Amino acid sequence: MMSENRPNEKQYWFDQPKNVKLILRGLYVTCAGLFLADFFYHRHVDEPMEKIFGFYGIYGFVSCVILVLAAKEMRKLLIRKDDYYDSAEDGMPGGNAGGNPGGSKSGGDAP
Amino acid sequence: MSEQFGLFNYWVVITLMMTGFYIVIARQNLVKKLIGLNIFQTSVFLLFITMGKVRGGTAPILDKTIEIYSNPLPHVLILTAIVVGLATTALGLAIVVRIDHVYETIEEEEIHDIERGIKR
Amino acid sequence: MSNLHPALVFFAGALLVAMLRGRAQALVALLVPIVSAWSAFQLTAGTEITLSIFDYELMPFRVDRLSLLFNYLFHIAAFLALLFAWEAGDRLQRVSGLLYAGSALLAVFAGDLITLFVAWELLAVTSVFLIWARGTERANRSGMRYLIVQILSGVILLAGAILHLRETGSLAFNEIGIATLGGKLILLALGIKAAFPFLHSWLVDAYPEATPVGTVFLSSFTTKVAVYALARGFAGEPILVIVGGAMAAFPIFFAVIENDLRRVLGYSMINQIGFMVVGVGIGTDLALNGAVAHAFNDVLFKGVLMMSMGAVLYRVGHVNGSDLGGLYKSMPFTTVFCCVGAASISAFPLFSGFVSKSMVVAAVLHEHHIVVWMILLFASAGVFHHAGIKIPFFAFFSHDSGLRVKEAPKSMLFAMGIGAVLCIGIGCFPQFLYARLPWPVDYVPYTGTHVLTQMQILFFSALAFTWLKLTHLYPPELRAVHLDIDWLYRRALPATARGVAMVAERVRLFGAGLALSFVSGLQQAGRHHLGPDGIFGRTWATGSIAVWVAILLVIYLIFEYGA
Amino acid sequence: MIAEHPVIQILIPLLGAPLCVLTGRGVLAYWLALACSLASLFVATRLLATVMATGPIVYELGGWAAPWGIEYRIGPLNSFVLLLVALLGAMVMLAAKKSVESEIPGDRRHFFYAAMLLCQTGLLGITITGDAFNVFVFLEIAALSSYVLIAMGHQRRALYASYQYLIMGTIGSTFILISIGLLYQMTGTLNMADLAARLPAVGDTRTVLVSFAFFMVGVSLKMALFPLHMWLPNAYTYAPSIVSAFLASTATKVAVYVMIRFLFSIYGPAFAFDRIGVSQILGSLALVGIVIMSAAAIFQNNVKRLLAYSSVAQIGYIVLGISFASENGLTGGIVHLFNHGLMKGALFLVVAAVVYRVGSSDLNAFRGLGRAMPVTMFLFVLGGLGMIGVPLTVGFISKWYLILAAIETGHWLAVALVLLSSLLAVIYVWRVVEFAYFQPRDRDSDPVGEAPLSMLVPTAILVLATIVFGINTEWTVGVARAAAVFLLGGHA
Repeated sequence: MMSENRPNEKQYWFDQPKNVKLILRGLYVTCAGLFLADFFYHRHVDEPMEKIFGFYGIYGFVSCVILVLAAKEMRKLLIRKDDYYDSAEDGMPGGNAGGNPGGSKSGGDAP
Repeated sequence: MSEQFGLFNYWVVITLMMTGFYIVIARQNLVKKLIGLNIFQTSVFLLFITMGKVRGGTAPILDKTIEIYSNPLPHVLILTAIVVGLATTALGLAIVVRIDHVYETIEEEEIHDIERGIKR
Repeated sequence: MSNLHPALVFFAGALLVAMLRGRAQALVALLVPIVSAWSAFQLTAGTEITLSIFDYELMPFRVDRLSLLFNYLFHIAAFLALLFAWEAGDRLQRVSGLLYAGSALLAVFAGDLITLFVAWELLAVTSVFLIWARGTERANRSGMRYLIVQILSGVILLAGAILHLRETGSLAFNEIGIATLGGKLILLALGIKAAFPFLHSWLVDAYPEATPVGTVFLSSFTTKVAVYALARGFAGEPILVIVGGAMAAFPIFFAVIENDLRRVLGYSMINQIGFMVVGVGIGTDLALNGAVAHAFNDVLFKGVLMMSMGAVLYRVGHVNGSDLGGLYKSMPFTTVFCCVGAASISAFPLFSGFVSKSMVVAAVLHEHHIVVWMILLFASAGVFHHAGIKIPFFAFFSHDSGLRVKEAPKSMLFAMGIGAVLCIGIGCFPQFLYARLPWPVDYVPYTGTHVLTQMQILFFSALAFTWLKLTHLYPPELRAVHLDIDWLYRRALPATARGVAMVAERVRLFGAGLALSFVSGLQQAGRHHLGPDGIFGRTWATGSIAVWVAILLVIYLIFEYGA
Repeated sequence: MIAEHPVIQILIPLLGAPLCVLTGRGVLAYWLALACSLASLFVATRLLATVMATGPIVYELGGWAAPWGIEYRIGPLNSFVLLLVALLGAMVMLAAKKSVESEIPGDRRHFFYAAMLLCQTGLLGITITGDAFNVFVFLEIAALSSYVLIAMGHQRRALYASYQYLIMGTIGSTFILISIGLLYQMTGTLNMADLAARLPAVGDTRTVLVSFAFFMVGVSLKMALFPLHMWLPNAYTYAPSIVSAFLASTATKVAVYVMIRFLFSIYGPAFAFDRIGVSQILGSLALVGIVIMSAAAIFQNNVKRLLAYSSVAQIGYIVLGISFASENGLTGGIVHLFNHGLMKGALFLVVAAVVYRVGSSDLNAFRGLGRAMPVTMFLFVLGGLGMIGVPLTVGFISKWYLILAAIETGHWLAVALVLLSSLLAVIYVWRVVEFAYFQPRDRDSDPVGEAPLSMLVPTAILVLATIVFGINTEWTVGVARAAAVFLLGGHA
């Protein structure tokens, strides 16, 4: 943490680990509360699958985990270096193909 | 006889036309190309003159004894065309002289080579 | 009661702004939307102005409830963007921003396809300068790609319009439908501007490359004009439900791994448009109202988010998630506004996204499109994940990057603040928005079930994020680009084009050689034409041109005798 | 007085030319040429107004009645083209003074202006005459003077370009002469109206077919229709800038006019389109030309050359419109003939201004000019938008009618290719814009100022015209439609 290198600097609220823990605890409690709310509140239901106990909570959690894990796998396939396109687009006809040696950094590439 | 003569003229026209055109295509020398062009144009002059000729006709002079005479109009027209051809040739040759002056050659291929050498 | 076309006010204003400099320029630019609004908010539905040019009756100005809603929206958006530009803008951006907003107004008041087409092309031509104004090499290239795609969209629209005219005999811009070829082409043109899947890459390519001000403008108009046009021309086309579902779902995968936070917002914009497209596709009053209401809200909350990222870009110089963090310490107000925008886009109750997105979801459920409904739920969770949590978290919280910058300029804070207040205002008092929706509204957003289920989804998404983060399963932000569909034209197409050009050159040489060898073969001459440094590679020699003359003559003769 | 206007139209530049030579080296030649051009423009305007108000004008030269004498016959089509030639002649001449002073040596300037006037004479003459052989004569006057003008370019390649043009131009006009000769052989007349009346009787003879083939090839060469365009890029690139501007905007257009005139009012649509089906050849050459030449324009590194290739592509549009032989197609073709003249004139004048200031028309010379010559470059951008066919410019109007005609006749490929080529136009216009606005000027190059007012004003007038006629199409489209209806009706 950079803030440790700056002893003179003002301490901010999130710099204290206990505050972060507080936030996290708040989140856990709220989630539990919302999950259990299905006991007490009778939801209006349109689809049979909505009847499942805690459906929305489970769906939200599971879909997010799947989303992130899938995206992580996808990244392995799609990731390229930061300058991938910059290096590729030289010598485009619309840009500066031939005869214009001075324009080495011209744009105007045409798909 | 005269019929064959007429046909003969058209054959000459076609031969001249092809010859002229071929020279324009095949010769590298700019003056030769112009000469080819000239031959090509001459063939057209001949075409016009031939079509103006009426069998058995004489020159179109206003004289009571003459009944059949050739159509004078194509001949007159072709005078204009000859003048145009002359102007073209003169201008073309003038340009070739200047080309010779700046490129020191009148071979088309060499001009291309020179330009390519400068361009690269 | 007024008949003044607001677009004209914007165009005139742009002209005036172009002549001013300094503070006066910024002030006049800011006054333009206000002055325009003064007359434009008095417009009443039913006003129509027709004009006859081109042998056709055109209707360049047609006011109804649908166009009025977008009229209000675009005035607000233009005002916020110009306020945001008070400090960071320059003449080029203000002028093109005004022209751009004017073009959008021209589009929503267009009563015929030709006027729509003109506005369509103007939108493209005026907005590209907002990208080029960035002045970087990447922005220049990206802007050019953007321009080509946008103009292509216009060209397709024109083709579609002409076909539509042929097929229906009318140029009026009303219900179009996809039954005819003209309708299909028009839908394709709208699809490009609305960033349909596979047609979307211009958006995530160009928006992050624009200036801080530019992106705020860009995110407000082009896509919303497209949504407007879809709602007018293609309401109830079933295909749109599927397209919209795909749009809502696929971008969130990219958003999770993307590093450039403005590009993340670009993906989330496609995701939000997905909801609107689904709404348009369902086509019931509730769904259409939801779609346009969501478009309205999206401009506001996406504007706030784009402005907050713009402010970070303005102060820090980049918006890479990998290199930000801890900015809440130095930019507290921006942080708060960003969080309001994030809460709105995530559709927290009491924030604007909730009152419009739930309309679309309810309409989907009402029509029993179960699969689409599940996709939308998934997308709702996902959008909270990447836009609601990721944006504020990586920019303002996360680990401290050590960046200590100044808080955003006051003008930017005001713009964000007004946007944030509107988000909360609409979220708490949706009736003000509902009263202006084009179709009759009979919808209550705040029922116990809605609030509870939405809270469950959102909090469990947050729980998932926390869990993944704590267990280090969450993918780190990396300085990298990720391939998207634009790879096709940025990498594959150029490579192919180079290949084709090479082949074409060979073919050309071969063809020319063939023609001449034909001639020389006949006459045993012209050998030197075929020599080692043959004449074909160079510019055409006189002889070769003459050969073409002969060839063409022969073609004509053969053709005539054949005829 | 109005009765004599047709001949005055020709006489003004024709007599002005020798006078220019006589004035010698001073600046007088310029003012004389300018006065002639403006007077010529005035007459052309009057002629068009008269034709639109009271119908075609027939003028018998020297009082000899047609078909024996030569007759000038002015209908909606050729009065429109006359106006284009006279307008561009005047605008180019307005801009010419400074540019010519920097590009042509002092001892040749009066010859230059004489040649410019002769070239105008030729082009106006081709347009105004109603006699087929007279067309050939004026064609040669215009051609010979333009060979001279091109050869005056200050680079030595101008000589070679001029030579090549001379050879090809002569072949082209000789082909046309052959065709006219063969027509005369079959009909015994040279008057166009008379020819049209007599041809149907002999339409099936081999002679007429051959004459048609020779005519089409000859005129295609003259108007640089792909693939007979190869003489054009060099000619326009190396000619003096003012000459490029004048020739690019008028010479090929007049050749297109000749084609329209022969196709519709001599051979007649029934023969040319129904009997022979020339649409197929013309249409396919036009389409291939549009796409390939637009693509070729992208790869050029000299702006004049880029514009030259774009001209060849644009000729394709005009010819495409004609090949539909429908009212909308012909209207589109004719209106584009006029519109493209305006746009290309304006763009080449911008290049002339750049050459005047920077000394080169290379793309590299355009670096940073967006800042250095803001007005000039802005005019280029506006003109370029017209080339692309952006709405509110004339380019859009022409394309609209072309696409409409293509759809009417079911030529889907044509629709697609025309739209595609608009995108190609975006790219080639963009290349110039990119260099002008996004590339810095070389640091060691001399500072450059805005173009002189004398060049800016005529350019601005032309650009303004492209926008005015892009918004208010009533006049241009009205005249073009009148001409199209007239031609399709088989009238002169």
